[in-house]
Order: sequence, then structure tokens, then C-alpha cells
Amino acid sequence: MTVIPEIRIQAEDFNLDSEVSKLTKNSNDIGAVVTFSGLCRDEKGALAALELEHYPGMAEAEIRKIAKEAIDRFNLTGMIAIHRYGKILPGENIVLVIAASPHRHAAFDGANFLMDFLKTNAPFWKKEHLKNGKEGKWVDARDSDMKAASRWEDIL
Amino acid sequence: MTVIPEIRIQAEDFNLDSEVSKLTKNSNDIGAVVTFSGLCRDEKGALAALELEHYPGMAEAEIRKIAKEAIDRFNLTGMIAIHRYGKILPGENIVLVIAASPHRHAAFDGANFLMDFLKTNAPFWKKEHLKNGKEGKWVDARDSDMKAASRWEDIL
Amino acid sequence: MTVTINYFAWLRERTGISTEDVELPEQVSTVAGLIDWLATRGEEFEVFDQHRELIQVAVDQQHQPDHGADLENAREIALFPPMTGG
Amino acid sequence: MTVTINYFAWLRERTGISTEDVELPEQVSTVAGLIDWLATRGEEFEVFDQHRELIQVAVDQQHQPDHGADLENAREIALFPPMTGG
Repeated sequence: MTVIPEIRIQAEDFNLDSEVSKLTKNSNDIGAVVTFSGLCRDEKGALAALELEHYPGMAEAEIRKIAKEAIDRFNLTGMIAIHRYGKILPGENIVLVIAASPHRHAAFDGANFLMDFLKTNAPFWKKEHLKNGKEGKWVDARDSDMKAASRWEDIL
Repeated sequence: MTVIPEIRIQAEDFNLDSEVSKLTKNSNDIGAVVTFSGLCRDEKGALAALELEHYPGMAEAEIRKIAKEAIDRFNLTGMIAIHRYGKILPGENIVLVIAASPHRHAAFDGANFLMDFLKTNAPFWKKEHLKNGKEGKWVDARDSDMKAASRWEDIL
Repeated sequence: MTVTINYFAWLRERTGISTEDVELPEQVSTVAGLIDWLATRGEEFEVFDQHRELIQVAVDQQHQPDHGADLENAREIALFPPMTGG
Repeated sequence: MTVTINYFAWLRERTGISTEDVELPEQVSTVAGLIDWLATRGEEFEVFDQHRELIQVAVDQQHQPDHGADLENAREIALFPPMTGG
């Protein structure tokens, strides 16, 4: 059975329950579902919004490529990834990843793997808009994200 | 700030979105939320239901102990665990764990850690009820679950 | 010493008892001693001898991984097979 | 060779261009050569020289981690800083 990941790039928010139930309804072989939600943080209280820019077409294709790799590596029975673009306020969702599997560690690993590579390989960029009206900066890529992606090479 | 985990042992099902939003609303320091849902599987099509028995009082206390350990180890900003009891049909939810954190790997690790120890330390037992009306068996504990819990001793 | 004993899962089914208050004989001072004594209580308690190594114990809701654990001042003892939650 | 070039994030802001169709000079045959040439196109393109090591390239929507990558038959080239999604 080939498992086809569902990948969406959208401005709108998402609903966890309705996305999860797409994978679990009509299925009796799923024992574990892991979801990852990435949210817009603002610990200092200075952020008005993040603006997410993306490369249409390539963004979806890259995430699909990573999701297919995750499905193969971890024998997932279902995978959904949704990445938002546009202005996102502090506390709002940015990204959702769902991995379903018969067993729990595969579901954890699948979601974790997809997030690690999405960070380094999916063509999205974040710009900060500040509350004081000043122009914010583009968020820098982090070395720790590169390291997180490279750790999967030692596994399996 | 002391983070208090929310632990519930209940017969009723749960709603992912409403549980997650308990942690994320009114918060700007959460960048990552990981949920784990454990479902009743029935790959062979022979199962009518699982019946979950638990030790009231101790079940909640043990999960709370593990959740507090997870919060301390991984610096979580929020944690919820819900475990159902009673009859659970194939495809239905059994357990939900939610871990929230500023950073994604802490949220993944926190939920994963809680599930591993919940499997070995929380006083629940599962009995199978079969579709053919015959008496099913009590589900055996798995060595792989003991190993999964012990792997955390090497970490941190 | 009077204690409440709770039985779970197949120990509850085999003994036919969910919970009981019992007077422990004076010589029963550890989990291992309790299991020895329970096994003498009749046919439906033979399971304690047959599956001794599988039996898990909580004393006052604290899991005791070692059968050598002391029962002093115990009020509530629970006996059960390995846990299978989650 | 005529190609479409897309600029993203601060490369889009600095150049003031989202997308353009350009005729590449014949000597431009690799990503590195493209960056060299772009840097000569005026003040707003100096960023390609200043931040050369940060610049990421996709050719026909395939990420090319190496600036030595060939541009032969490329139709759509994208230039962008390191990605920061998720």
C-alpha cells in the first residue's frame, strides 16, 4: 500500500481534530498519532507579527519529498503537513505536522524527522514586524537546525 | 514558575483542539506543541473492544509523577495527560499526551518520555473482547516497552 | 495487622475478589511473605504461586519493584500483573 | 539563454525585484558565475557579492547546495537566503 502524504500551503489556520480524523477515520491499523504544532512566539512582547514568505510550488514539492522519505523510513500509515504563509500573530499557528503509525515511536520519529528537514529544506522565510512600528529583521537560520537535520544520517 | 501538569482519568473521549488551546491561549512563550494520541488498533478485525481497568487514585498519581519529571527534565511550559478507562472500540482514542515548550525537541522529548513511562508505570490493564463472543485475553506487557523506558537513563 | 488488599486484571478474575480487608498473620512482613501466604488460601489463590515472578505490588499506592519490600504499617496493598496502559 | 529569476526575502528587498526574465550572458554557466554576474548589475545587486556565502539557489525548483552547479537548460532560477520555515 502506497501512503500518499497530504501537503498544504495556505494562509488560513487549521483545526487539529479535523486533520487528525482524516487519517484515523475508517482505519483500524493506526495505534499512534503524533501532531506537531509550531506557533509564533513572542517572549519579549515586542513582536506585532511574523510575515512568512514562501516559494510557491517548490515549498509544497520540498515538503512532499521529505514526507515521502519519512513515510518510507518509519513505515507510517499517514502523514499530513500544513504550512501557513502571510502575517501570523504571536500565539498563532505556523505549521502542523501529523504522523500516524501502528506504533508510537515510528509516529514520534516521523513527525520529528519531517520538522527537522522542513526547517532546513522548505523555502520559507520569516520577517519580524515590530510593535513599535520600526522595521523588524529577517529571522536568521540557526546552526542548531542544521545539526538537527544532520543527526538523522546516523540513524537506521 | 512552577508548571503544573493536568492529569485526567476518564471514561469519556477527548477533543485535541480544546485540550491544546488550554495550554496555548494566553501564552506567547510556546513555540511548539506535541500531542500523542494512542488508539485502539484491530489489524486482524477480530476485536470487539478493549476493556481498560485501572487503579483509581494510584493511576492519576503515577502519571502526575512522570509528568512532573518530564516538565523538569525538558523545561516544558505545559503538559496534559488524559487516560481513558472502560470499554474502548477499535479506532477510538485510549490516551492523549500533550507537551508544550518554547522549542520543538523539548516538546517531542517530553511527550515521548511521558508515554514511555506511562506504559510501564501507570496501573492500567487491557482485556480484549472478541467479535466471536469468546472470552479474549489480557494484553501482555511487552519487553520493548520496558526497554523504551530504560533508554531515558542514558540521556541528560 | 488488618490491611485492605486490591486485586486487578487476571488476579482479580482468578481470585474472584476486587477488594477485601484481611488480617495478616504475624509472620507476614514482606511482599514475598504475603505472596507465600496468599498462595495457601485455596485453589483460586494458586495463581500467586504459579505466576509469582509476574506479580507486581503497590503498598499504599507506591509501586514496590522488589518482592523483598517491607509491609510495616501498610494499610492498602494492591496486587496486579505487569501494567499495560497507554 | 533567457531565464526567469525569482528573488526571495532580503534578496527581494535589496534588489527591489520579485521576479524578472533576463538574458544570461554566454559565459554564465554555473551558479557561481550567475552570482558574479548579478553582482555587477548595480548598487542594489552588491548584496550578491557581500553575502555570497549565504546565498542559496534553486534551479527549476531543485535546491542546489553547491555553487558549482550547472545552469544548462535552466528555465527558472531562484535566489534566497537560508530557509527559516517551520
